[in-house]
Amino acid sequence: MAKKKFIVGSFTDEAVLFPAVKKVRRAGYKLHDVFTPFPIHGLDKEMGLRDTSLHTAGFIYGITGTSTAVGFITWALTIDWAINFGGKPYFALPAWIPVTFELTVLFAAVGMVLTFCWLCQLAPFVKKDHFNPRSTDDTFVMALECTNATNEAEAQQFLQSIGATDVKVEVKETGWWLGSYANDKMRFEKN
Amino acid sequence: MSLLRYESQVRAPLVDGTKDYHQVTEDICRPVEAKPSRLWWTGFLISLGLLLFGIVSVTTEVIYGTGQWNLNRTIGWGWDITNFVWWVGIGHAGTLISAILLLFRQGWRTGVNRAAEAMTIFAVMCAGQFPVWHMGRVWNAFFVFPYPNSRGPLWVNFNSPLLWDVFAISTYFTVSLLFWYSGLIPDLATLRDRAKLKWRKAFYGAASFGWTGSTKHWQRHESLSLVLAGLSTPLVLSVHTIVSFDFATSVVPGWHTTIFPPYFVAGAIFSGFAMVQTLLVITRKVLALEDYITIEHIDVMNKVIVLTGSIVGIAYLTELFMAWYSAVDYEWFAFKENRLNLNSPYGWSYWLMMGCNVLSPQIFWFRKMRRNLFVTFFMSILVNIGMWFERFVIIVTSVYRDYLPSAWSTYYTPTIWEVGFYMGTFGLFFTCYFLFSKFFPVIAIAEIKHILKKNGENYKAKMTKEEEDTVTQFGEHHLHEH
Amino acid sequence: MSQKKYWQSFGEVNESEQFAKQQQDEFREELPFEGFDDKGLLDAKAPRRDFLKYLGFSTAAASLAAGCTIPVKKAIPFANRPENIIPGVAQYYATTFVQEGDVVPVLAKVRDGRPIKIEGNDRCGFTGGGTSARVQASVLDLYDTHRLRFPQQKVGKGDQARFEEVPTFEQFDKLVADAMNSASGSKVLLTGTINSPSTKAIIAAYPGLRHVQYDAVSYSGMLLANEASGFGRRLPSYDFASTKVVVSLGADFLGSWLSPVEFAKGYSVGRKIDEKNPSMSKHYQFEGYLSMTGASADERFVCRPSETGLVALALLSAVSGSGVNGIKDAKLKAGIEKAAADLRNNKGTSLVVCGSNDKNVQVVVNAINNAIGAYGKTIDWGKPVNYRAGIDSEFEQLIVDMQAGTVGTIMIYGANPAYTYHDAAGFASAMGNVKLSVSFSERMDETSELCQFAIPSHHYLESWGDASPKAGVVSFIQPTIYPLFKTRAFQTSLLKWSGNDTSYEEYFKQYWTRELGSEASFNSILQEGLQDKSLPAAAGSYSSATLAASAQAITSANAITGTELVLYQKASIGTGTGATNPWLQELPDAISKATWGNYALVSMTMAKELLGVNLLNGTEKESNNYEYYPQKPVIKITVGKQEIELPVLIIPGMQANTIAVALGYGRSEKLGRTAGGIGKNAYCFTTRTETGVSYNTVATITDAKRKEKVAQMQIHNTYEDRVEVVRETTLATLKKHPSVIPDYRNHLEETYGKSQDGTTTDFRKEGTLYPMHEQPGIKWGMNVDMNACYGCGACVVACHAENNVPVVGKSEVLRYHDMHWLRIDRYFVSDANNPDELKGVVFQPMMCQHCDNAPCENVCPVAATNHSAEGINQMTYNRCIGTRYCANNCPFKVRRFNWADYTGADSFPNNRDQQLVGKLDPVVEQMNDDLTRMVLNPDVTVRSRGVIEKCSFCFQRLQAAKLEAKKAGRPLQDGEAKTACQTACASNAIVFGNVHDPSSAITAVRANNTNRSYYVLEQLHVLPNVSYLAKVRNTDEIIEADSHHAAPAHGDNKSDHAAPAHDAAKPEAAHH
Amino acid sequence: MLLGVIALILMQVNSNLKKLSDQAEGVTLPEPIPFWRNKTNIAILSIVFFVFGGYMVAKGAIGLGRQKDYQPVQPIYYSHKVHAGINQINCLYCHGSAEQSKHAAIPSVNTCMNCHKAIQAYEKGPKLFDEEGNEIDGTAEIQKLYEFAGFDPNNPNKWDPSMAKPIEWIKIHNLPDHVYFSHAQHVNAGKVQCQSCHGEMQAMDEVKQVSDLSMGWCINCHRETKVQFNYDSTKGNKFYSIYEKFHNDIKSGKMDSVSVKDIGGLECQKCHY
Repeated sequence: MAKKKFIVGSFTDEAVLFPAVKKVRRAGYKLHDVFTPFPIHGLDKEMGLRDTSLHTAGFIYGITGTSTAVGFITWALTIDWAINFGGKPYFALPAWIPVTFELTVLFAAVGMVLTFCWLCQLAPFVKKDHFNPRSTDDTFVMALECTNATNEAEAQQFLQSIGATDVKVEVKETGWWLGSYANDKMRFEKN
Repeated sequence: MSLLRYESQVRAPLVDGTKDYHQVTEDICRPVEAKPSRLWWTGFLISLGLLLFGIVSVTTEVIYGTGQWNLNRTIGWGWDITNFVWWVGIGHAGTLISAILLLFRQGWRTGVNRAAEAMTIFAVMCAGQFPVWHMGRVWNAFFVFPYPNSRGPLWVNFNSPLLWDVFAISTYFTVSLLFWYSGLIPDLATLRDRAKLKWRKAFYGAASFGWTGSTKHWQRHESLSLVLAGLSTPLVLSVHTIVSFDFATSVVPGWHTTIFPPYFVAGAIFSGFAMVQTLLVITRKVLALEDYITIEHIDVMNKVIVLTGSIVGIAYLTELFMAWYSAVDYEWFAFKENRLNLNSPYGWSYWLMMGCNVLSPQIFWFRKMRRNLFVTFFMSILVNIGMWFERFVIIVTSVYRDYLPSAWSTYYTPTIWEVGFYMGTFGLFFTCYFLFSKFFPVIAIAEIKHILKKNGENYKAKMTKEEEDTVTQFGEHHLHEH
Repeated sequence: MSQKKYWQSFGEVNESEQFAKQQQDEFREELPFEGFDDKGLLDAKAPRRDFLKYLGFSTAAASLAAGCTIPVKKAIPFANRPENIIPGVAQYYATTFVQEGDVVPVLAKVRDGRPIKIEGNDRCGFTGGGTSARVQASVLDLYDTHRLRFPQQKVGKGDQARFEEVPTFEQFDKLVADAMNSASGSKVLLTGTINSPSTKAIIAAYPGLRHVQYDAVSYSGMLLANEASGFGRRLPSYDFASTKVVVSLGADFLGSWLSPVEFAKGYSVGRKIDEKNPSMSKHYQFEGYLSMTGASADERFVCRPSETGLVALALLSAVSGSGVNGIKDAKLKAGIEKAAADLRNNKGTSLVVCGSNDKNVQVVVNAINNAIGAYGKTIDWGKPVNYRAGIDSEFEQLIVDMQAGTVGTIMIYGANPAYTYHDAAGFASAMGNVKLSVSFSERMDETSELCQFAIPSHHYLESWGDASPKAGVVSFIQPTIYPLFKTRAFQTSLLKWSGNDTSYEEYFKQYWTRELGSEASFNSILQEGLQDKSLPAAAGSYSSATLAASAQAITSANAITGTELVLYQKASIGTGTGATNPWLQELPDAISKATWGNYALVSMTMAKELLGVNLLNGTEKESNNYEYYPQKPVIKITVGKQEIELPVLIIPGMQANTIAVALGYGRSEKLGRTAGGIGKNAYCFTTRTETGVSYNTVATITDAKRKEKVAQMQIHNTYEDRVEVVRETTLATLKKHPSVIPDYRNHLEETYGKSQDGTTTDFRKEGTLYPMHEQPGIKWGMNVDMNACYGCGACVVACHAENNVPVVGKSEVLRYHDMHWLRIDRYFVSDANNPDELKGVVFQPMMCQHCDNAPCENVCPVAATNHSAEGINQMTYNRCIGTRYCANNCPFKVRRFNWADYTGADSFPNNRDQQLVGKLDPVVEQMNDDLTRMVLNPDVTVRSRGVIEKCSFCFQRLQAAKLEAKKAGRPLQDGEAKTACQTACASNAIVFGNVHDPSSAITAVRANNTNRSYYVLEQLHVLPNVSYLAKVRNTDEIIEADSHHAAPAHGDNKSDHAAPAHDAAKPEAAHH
Repeated sequence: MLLGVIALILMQVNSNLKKLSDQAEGVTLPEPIPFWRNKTNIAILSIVFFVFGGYMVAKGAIGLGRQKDYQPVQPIYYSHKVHAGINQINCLYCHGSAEQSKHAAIPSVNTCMNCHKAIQAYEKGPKLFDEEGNEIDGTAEIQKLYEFAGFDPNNPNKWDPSMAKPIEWIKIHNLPDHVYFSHAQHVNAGKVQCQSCHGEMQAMDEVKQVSDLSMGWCINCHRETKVQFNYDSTKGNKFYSIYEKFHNDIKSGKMDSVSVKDIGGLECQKCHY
């Protein structure tokens, strides 16, 4: 995997973060990502990320579940092996509603979660780097990707100017890979 | 929409004390990172003991047969299915709190949803034990799955409510687990990043799926949570509806009742909230989380209890009325003679149920009572006893005297293994809960941080002022939320 | 284990001693077994897969779990296949059930060499192919693990005494011969009633042998009375079929009196109703306790058992037109008057029977029968019966002689006085004075224990023999299996010991060839089973010589005011012969519905006064406490020095001061795990009166202040006015309002069965949202005539035998874990104001109703139960996972769950040893013995633990019948496919067949009985395939339709049978 | 499977292209990882292994208790090929009860002896071989039969059939105890050929189980097989004359034939009771 160089700045308050993001984008830096300890509404918009279509995927999965259920049950109980249960007709649609519904939900939920994990590339034993371990505690971490055009020192300066503390340049691998956090040195120290 | 989101300024803060984000992390992670207390060990070992008792009970039952229970040819279901329905009912509060309250934007849910969801999962695990082990030939339990087989293939009976149960319970369990765990991932990442010990790093590293807190991930996470909540809402209603179909679609007088679905769902919420109360009153004390699970939370949940308790009460009266009004002799007999009649063998259980479920929660009309921890705790136990008896009344008092008087059954009392199985599920439940409270944050850290500014005490005054200024603006601002 | 050893020695015996005979014996052939590795026949651990399905369907799973290898199965064919035996095809042999003088001609179904089922022989005129519970169960006796397996001799004295095997019959014969020679004094053969002509000939030919016949329950009073009335010391044939009015004075002729199968068959003729002209026989019963026969009576009056003579006298005088004398009780008096009037009006078609053993009473009864012209009409002296021959005084004389030491040798067959005699201790001590005592008993019964030698006789299914139940009738016994044990026919022993070396088999053939004139006629009887010569009816020569003296003796007896005890026999256990049979022990009594043990039946009045259990007018709580717990109060019964403690069952219809206890229980532990220690022996309460042994006596009753569990299969006694479940009415009502039932059914049609356009009605089709399923071929249906069901339980035992229904033992019955596929529900119909005032009893055989819209099918998650196109509710055991949902959802509660491993068919080994909960009775082990399992029907799967089972309409029989028709390439004929319960029933209460066949009996019975035909819980629209015919009591009472019922549907009278106060439901429960 | 391989190839191509482009962009690259340590590959392999393993386990579990191709060594090398094939002895001569009974019983020794009293040596037929290819001496096998029968070929008249001992054949076609199977129903009423289930017996030396005897196998046959329906008065089994509906449907052309499933051949209780 490729290694890339990043300029990383930390923020302590989301109130500072919002305008900072706006400024970074306006300044034309390549905003790699912002890591936050909790979801901050509107940040994705500020960062210019497009809306996720996860819910659309969920809908498709749900429909798949519905049709799988209805199709399978119909086939199994009317075509493949029709059995007379208590005088009910072979095609006893009302009785199949519960299973159909459950399978709809199941397909949608499982499909969405798997899609979510796939999109975010999350899985057990996956190890990723997010520059500052405190970003899962109380720090909002902004990482700018250095391109050929980036002046590192200037960028660091810029970040500090928009409220970032603890600005560093780091070289990281991108992408995801399997690994264990256990072998890292102390990841979190209160400073 | 904006009305739903309107946060009253008179409402007390949902997080007490002046906290900042880091303090929140510290507070909630403390129990996980500290050595377990003696109280924890005691509770855990007792639970483990109960679990072992349960395992012995179930093993005995599997080896020697269902005759190890005192069920008989007339009372085919007794404690087993009573416990099943009871646990499933309890398993409703978690998802309800997470999903429905998320949709209704009830901020107070954040303090309790994690524990409630965990409780849901454990309760469903416990519930699932009963339909499995109550089978006469549990080693053939896989027959209930419509898998391709070499028997023709022979499929299953999709018309059977019990099969619906299989799908409902397994779906509910899966979805609840996914919902819970997807919410847990960011918090596990927090723990991972705070971990000092090697095994902790490894464990939380593996468990947190490599979560980074990237904005894109948060965006998808939010979307996922919202859709899962949307799916869970009908799901949670469907599960107990389907459980109630086990009875409602039958021909047994006392079971064959169309009111069962809503009645069961209300009862489930009722008992689920009571169980949440029981657990949280203890948890907040033991884990010193009074700032996060505040009296305000207790109060709100007690309101839900009095509401659902009254719904359940109306349901009881309705089915009673319908039994009479239907003019079906058998139906009316089931209600009048098997239940209402205090002199009948199980008459006492009906009135116990009435007392616990309908009368006793009325005490929560009083604010003072709602905010009294002791009363809350006592009432939550009482409600769960009552709800257990509701299921017992429905199941046993209906079947023991149904159509043919010749088949009426002798008095049914559980054997030690039936009690043991039930105790064992308590063991399972609390073992899981203790482990959960030890290894996972019992409060959703990220979500608390999310509402901290809105509902935390130190932000409250500011927000109130802001609100006064621009209520509408506030609303618009938050339109982009969620 | 000793058991094993003898199995192996069995083979050796065959080779040495009986080898010559093997050649001729069709049953001697080695049977085709799988997996018997060079051991004896019965040692094979897993015989033929197909024959003994006892390993159940999880054998493969178990062995796979154990070793993951498939066990090698062997297929061992016959070395020489007998010509007439096809493996897998059942053979039927005509033979005869003989026990204690009872005779029922039967067919034994033999599958692959083993008798597995008894059917009635329908060539027999007087039983009509009917059977009793005991006949049905007798096949299990063959495989009783506690049968004696070899000749044996007592060694040691006193407490040290024990029986040791005598290795060969030669040695045994020598031992006996030596002892006989050294024993001075007379030789006595003590038997039960012998009605075998050839045996009688052998006995007659035995030089110097004194033959004493002794009946466990004596009929000597009747024999002597008939003698006194000029008929000779005989018993006549009773013709219930042509009887229009029958009055029974305490005679339980449908359950235990004389020849119940024969009587039930005849009686049912008058009980079946032709709707075009409704009439039926009238049955009056006067008795002290509620007997099975009394339960079927139209009008029933209670009297003290000691009053029977007075009632008889009063009846006599009333019949003679002199009015009722000497009866104080107004109700009883009115009853006698009414009965007398009916008897008078039906001269020649009426009959009085009496169960008393008092000669004087029977003399009076004879006088009545003479007065009503019964002789030659309903009582036939042309065909006297040989069921009972014992005379009390003869046996008493024997004991006197034994005591005196004048009896040198006593040989005992079929009699067990050490158990059944009122002075058993006296008999035992007399036995001590006899030098040589030999028992021929099949089991180590109480009398055999006292003997020095025991040489077990064959079971009847292993023997040759004959029986002449009545004049002109001879029924042959032929073996259906080679003797399982080293047993010998007692006749062979007698022949041998009298110096005749012919075996009984030879003797028997010679005897009958001689008697019948040719071997061809011998063979033809063997083929048919019996010969029934029609003899002209005879009136006999009645003489009233002793009537006055008898009447005098009756009137001069002191009236009794205290509590009276009446001893009765259950249809299942009889005099105690059924006690060793697990099927019979588990067969609920018709009245009490209790199994496994005896108890005292007490009246509600007595229970209230003595025990403080108030079911008459007590609180509901009180009656629930009695009803819903198996623990019943125990009383101490004292008669003279004898006392026993028994739990009570409170039932209506008892004379207030009378209690009743069943005989036949409290057997010796040596008889095995089934009989030993179950119940208490009540024979000690039989007393010797001047005229004979009396089965009712004065007793002192005290509250023992403790409780004991009684294993009842039904606890609730009334049908709670649920007319949809039980339809019962009176003949007068049926005549006046014939359309009560059709009205209800029409109401359903009108209300729920209207078609869309409202022009036609069809409840079946329109009562549902769904279209009906097609049933293009056969559709099976059953009809049960409740008027012809007397609750005897023959069908229940037949069902056990046919369908491998497991026995669960008392501990499990107590937990309501019984497995009966077919049960007979019994409901008391009492007066609304006085629950003790019994108006009638309804017996309702209840089995799977095979509903076309079966609620059970719909709820099974794994499709283990579903519907066949032939209308059968199918249950697939190997698919069942045991959720019990179907059982819950069955409105008839006929589904049975295997709570424990009752059959040994389970995947888990050694799982019947649970100790803490649900400890199983040893009888379950016994039923799982390799020997006992030979009775299993190889065509029916043995169900494993954890699955549901239920009535299958004997599907294996239906399939077999269809296969026969297919093989012959013709349509199935009506009557070819019969269920086991149907064939067992002596009164033909059950009709079964193809309802799509317009000419079938089932179609006819439904079409011809529209006024009585109904389906249980028809309003549920579950569409059962079993219909019932309403129970009708022949009384004048008119039950008016009740105004409470909105619909004419509920046309039944509250006052008739509203819920009595002793039931959980108060009258308002019945308030519709 | 094929799709997976294609996907793998495409991924490989893609990653190579990416590598090239990265190199072109001058991005610093870490040490290349050998493919066996490539974690993506490991993950994919483990998924494949899991799926395949699961499939094999399921297949194995289904096969438990099944014994297709079972071909045990019998106490006597009895060749169906010689008897039924070359000598054309009818199946029912020996297995006569297949017509009458649920069992197609194995013939008793005296049935064998009917012929083998005369036929004392195996001479004319082709050479026989067992599974391992060893040649079988047919005459010696007949001799084994004589031992069971207690027959002395030198003294044939003194033979006492009653002294015969049964031969313990090893049962090949085993059905579970909960299945009721009747040969008479299939052979006699259904007119099913023996070979339909037992395979080409007349071509087999040692008998081998050719069908798996699973329920699915039974059911498929019941779905497809036609019953001996009496389509007109000359044909078929009159037993079916009561099926009025089918007769009408055939007349009206709604139905062209009646198969086992139409008369309830798929119903549980046809085989399980």
